[in-house]
Amino acid sequence: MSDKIDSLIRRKISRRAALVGLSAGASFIAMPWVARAADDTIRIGFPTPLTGPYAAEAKDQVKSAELAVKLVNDKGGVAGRKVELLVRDGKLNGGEAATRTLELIEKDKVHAVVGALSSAVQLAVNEVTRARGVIYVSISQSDTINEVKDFSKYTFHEALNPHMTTAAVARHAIKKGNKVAHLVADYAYGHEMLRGFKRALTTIGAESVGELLHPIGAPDYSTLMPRLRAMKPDVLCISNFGRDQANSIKQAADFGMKQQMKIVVPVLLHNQRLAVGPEVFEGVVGGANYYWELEQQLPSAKAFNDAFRAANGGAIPTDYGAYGFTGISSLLLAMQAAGGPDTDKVVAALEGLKYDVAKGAQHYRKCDHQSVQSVLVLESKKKADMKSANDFFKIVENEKPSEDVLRSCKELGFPA
Amino acid sequence: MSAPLLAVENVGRRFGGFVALADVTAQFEPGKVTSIIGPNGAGKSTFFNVLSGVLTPSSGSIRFKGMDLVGTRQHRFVHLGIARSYQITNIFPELSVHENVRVAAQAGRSRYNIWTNRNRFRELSERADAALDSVGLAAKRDETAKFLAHGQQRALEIAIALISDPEVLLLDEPTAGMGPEETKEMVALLEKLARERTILLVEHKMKMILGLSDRILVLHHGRLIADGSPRDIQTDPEVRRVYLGQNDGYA
Amino acid sequence: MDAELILIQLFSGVALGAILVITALGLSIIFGMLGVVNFAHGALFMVGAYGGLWVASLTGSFWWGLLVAPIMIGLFGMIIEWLLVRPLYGRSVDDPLLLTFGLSYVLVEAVRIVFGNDGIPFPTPSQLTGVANLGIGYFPIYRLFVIVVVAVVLLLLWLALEKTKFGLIVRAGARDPTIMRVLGVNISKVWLLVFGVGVGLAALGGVLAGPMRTVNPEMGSLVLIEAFVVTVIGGLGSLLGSVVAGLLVGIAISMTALFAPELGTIVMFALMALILLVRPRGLFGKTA
Amino acid sequence: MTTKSVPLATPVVPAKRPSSNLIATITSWRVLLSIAILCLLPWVLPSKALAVNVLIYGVLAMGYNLLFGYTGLLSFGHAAFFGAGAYITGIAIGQFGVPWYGAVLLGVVGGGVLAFVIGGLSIRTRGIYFSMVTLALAQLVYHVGLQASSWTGGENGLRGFTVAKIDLFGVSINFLDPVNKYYILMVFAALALWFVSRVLNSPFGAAIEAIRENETRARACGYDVERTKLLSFVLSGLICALAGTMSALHLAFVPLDVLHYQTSGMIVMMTLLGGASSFFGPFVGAFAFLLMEDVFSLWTSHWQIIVGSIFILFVLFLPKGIWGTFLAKVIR
Repeated sequence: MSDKIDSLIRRKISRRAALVGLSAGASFIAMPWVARAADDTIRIGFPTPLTGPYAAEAKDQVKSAELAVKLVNDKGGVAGRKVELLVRDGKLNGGEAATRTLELIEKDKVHAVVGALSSAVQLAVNEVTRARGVIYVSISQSDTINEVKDFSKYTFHEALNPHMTTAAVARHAIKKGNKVAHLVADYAYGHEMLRGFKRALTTIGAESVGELLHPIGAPDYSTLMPRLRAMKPDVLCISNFGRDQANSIKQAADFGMKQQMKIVVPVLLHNQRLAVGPEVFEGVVGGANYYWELEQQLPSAKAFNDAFRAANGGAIPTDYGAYGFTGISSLLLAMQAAGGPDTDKVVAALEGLKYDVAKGAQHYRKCDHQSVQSVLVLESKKKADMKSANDFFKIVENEKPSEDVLRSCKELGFPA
Repeated sequence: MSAPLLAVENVGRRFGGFVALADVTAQFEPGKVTSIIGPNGAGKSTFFNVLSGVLTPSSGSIRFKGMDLVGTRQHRFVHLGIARSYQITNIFPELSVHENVRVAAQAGRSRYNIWTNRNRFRELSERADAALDSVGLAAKRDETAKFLAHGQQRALEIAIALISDPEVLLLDEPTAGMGPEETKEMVALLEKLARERTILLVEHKMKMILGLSDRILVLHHGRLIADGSPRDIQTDPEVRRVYLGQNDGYA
Repeated sequence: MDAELILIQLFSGVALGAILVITALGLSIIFGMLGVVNFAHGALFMVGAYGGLWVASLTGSFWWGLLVAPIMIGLFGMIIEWLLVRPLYGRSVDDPLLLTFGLSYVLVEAVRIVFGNDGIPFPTPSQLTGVANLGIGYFPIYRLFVIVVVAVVLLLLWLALEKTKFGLIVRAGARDPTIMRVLGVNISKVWLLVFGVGVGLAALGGVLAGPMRTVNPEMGSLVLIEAFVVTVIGGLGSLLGSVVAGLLVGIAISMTALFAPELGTIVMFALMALILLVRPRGLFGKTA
Repeated sequence: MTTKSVPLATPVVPAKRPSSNLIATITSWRVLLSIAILCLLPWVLPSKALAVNVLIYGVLAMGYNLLFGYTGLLSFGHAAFFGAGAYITGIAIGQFGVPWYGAVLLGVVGGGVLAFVIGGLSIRTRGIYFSMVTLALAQLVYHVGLQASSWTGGENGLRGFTVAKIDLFGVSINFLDPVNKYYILMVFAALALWFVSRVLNSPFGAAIEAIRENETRARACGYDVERTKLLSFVLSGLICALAGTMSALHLAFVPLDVLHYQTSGMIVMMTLLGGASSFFGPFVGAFAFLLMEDVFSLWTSHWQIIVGSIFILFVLFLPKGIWGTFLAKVIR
């Protein structure tokens, strides 16, 4: 009897000991919120989803953004003032990101905000900065944010938008007379991409033979494949984002769809290609804001890549990562031109800015503050054709920047 | 003979294919103690559950003061005047002894008041104290109910049942699990209650039943096989055969 | 809409149902036998996929991954039971729920630290690549293979529960643990094993899902919900219920895809709400 | 819950009484005490936005706890009421030009109506089935939020209803100022605290506790258990909707995530962390949860492993939650 009790106690103790060991690391509580000294540092807030499904993209963005800040500080900062980047985790949740943005503005007294990695989060941040007259450079894709309803004179859109990418991709991947089927994520961003494709198809003279919507974040697309196949399309446009893109392309490939049709996406995502491998993505065509092999065409891309490689142990910058660089760089260039972080002066400087920091000439359109820039059309390479581990894509086309590829100011609701 | 307070007529209850209660007819007059006995599985608990609204009878009718109770929801039974206790102690374990009874008293008058402080209803509190006093728990008033001794918890349950001042009190084995001392106290309490109310009692302790009851019903396989005074029941050959024959130690 | 499309759609539903069944089984077993709401089920499913991938990359064979990873993670599940869940027996059901919720955070983040935030490619085993022509349409061979595996696992589970002494003990123990103690059965060993098997099944689901979906740290979060829905529709503690419910949900999703595929996720919840409103304990749940 | 067939002449545990007068005093002054603490909050927390979140999620968890801690019903669907409050407020202000106070009222009432519908449908199921029905119905609400995008903004979230100024009794207050915003929203929180405190002290408060303790007995005492539960569900929904309206006013934005089941999960976890079935518990839980996230996410992007470990340790060693454990210590 006493043996039993004894062993019971011993077991209890050992379990407890194991738990204490397990939790030793967790018990440490840090207090990182120290009062910020009122110095003349220029502070830029950078909310990005460091946790959640886009964490990999977010981390690339942070690396690129930090690089942009470092390059400026190495040259003595902006108007002699050091620049500091304050990275916050927005958790891919509009509420969280808005809260972090409020903290950045109210507590950290940032001079501008750059960031966000989803349409919803971007609009949330925009709502906060707009009400408080804070400069915001958005680096996430959306058509909605270009429209007059969400316009803020303090907000600038560094990222491409679905209208631009679908048009560019369609021009180079879809031919006149092609039959096109659509697989679309059922939310605003998905609908925007679908709308973009359909417009482009009309221009090209191709025919839409059907569209299927799927719930966002769906892990399984098997029940959609028979219907997509039954449409007998030449091209399948998959208008979704992130993991949905990887999952749906992978399952389309599993169902043997690629033998019958070409798969086209609005944005060909670097990290999703990384996540599922070359076999799955082989032959898929899609748009992009940046691809590292642009360095063969452009000196600014070469400079950006080299600086990035030096700072990150030889790694190459990714598509979404590049947004962090171009977004911060344009803002800092404008601040430089304005002679400091004064909001109105910086807004004026941004509106007049012409810059080429990584991907050729760019400028912000006057009416909606959309960055007019080149659009890349990429095709995913066969494994056999890859020259290096990072050699994912072939550049099919580098469309020159032009306001003509954007929706007109009038269509967006701006006074002519 | 006074008019029946509670009358059941041809009451039956089935669970799927199993007949737990079949065709029971009986009347209960006011102020009498009636015991319901029978071997395990005889249908006593089902009968009680039907009488207290926990179960709806599959057939037959139950009339209380002329009202048909079939289909009436369980919680209404207390308000009509039929209260019960359970075979397994059924109290509010984390509440204080006083609150156990007070909350039961409150069910009679204030169920959905979300605004007044409950302590304003002084009368409820006083009634609860009186009920505790009558079952001998006044001294334990502020203790958490789960810490009471078993016999005290059974007494508390009776206080809970009593607080609605029911005309009919259904007691399901009030002395279950009690030692001789506690049983004696409980019997004294029941004798006191029997003076004022109509009591239906399910019990196993035969000596106690014979001493307390005015009348005894015997159930077997869901059927009523005997109904009469304690003396009649003791001599009933049918009862002796099915029940006393397999005597397993009644006092 | 032609009959062929409806038939292939029905078949897709059954195939999807098989996947849902395998994801729900582990949750159902732990829930049914131990009364523990395992919120880490989805995370363990994900750990299973990574485990399978890891073993497969070490051995160079998917088959070793399929065999070894679930056992490995099942053993890990036993450690979890012994270290974390066991102290909670007899406490309120909220406690294991909260604990496993915390555990799921830890597991997901641990995988992120070890394997990174990006997904990892999990190639389909070369023997099972390609599509088969079923006469009514084309279907990936790998998915057909999954249906077979699910059927085999179900058969083995059924045999273990219905035809062995262990199964008898487990079923009796689920009903009344005190009886088992009275009979001198060491119930804690049984529970340890049941928990291990449940976690192993979650991991098996993960390995099987690997070649069909992208493998990433968040792949378990929706799986947890799906598994819950299937388990609850079937009725807690009913193996048969989980199987029927899994197929039912799969077919409901595939039939929805015929006219409104965007309702694919919500239809599962609508079905659950509907079934529980009509049968408050699920299809095969025991009545009180 | 019941002691079956064990004849016990003496109690197992010697009965003990909460002898501490401190607890009694705290209880009778609990509303004023909470308000006093809330007044200090923005000055001790790292940011005002975080302090406002403590208000919002504190009210949310408190409303939830009325159902969970006091009535004993584990709902996984309370995001629906939080979201309903937020959406209705935002839509009322942004699309109908309703003044902010009217919008708040509409939000609360709307959340209550939704709670009546969801509660009415789910209240008859029990245990984990109840949890799952509430989850399923809340998911349907999520779906409506996603699909009715012309009203709700869909996945992009509801925007365009920034309340920049609060006009009250002829005074115009700058609502964008974090301190002003905090204290205005604190008034809502104070009202909610007062309301919940009164409900808990009322006869109804006694009734729901009785139902949590022993549903069978409560019914046998004459309580209509279903109706009482439904009323508790609706009251809980009202408070959660109030939290939603506060969130809408605070962010001037309603993300679709407010309706997501993860929000429901977070409410449960906050409540359990602080300690269910105690008045202060949910507030303490919300405070601890948010502070943890805020602090750790600044410190490392792997903050979830720390938060997860803390949960595990809490369940193992402090199962009554922060406040519950504190209370137990004081009483002893």
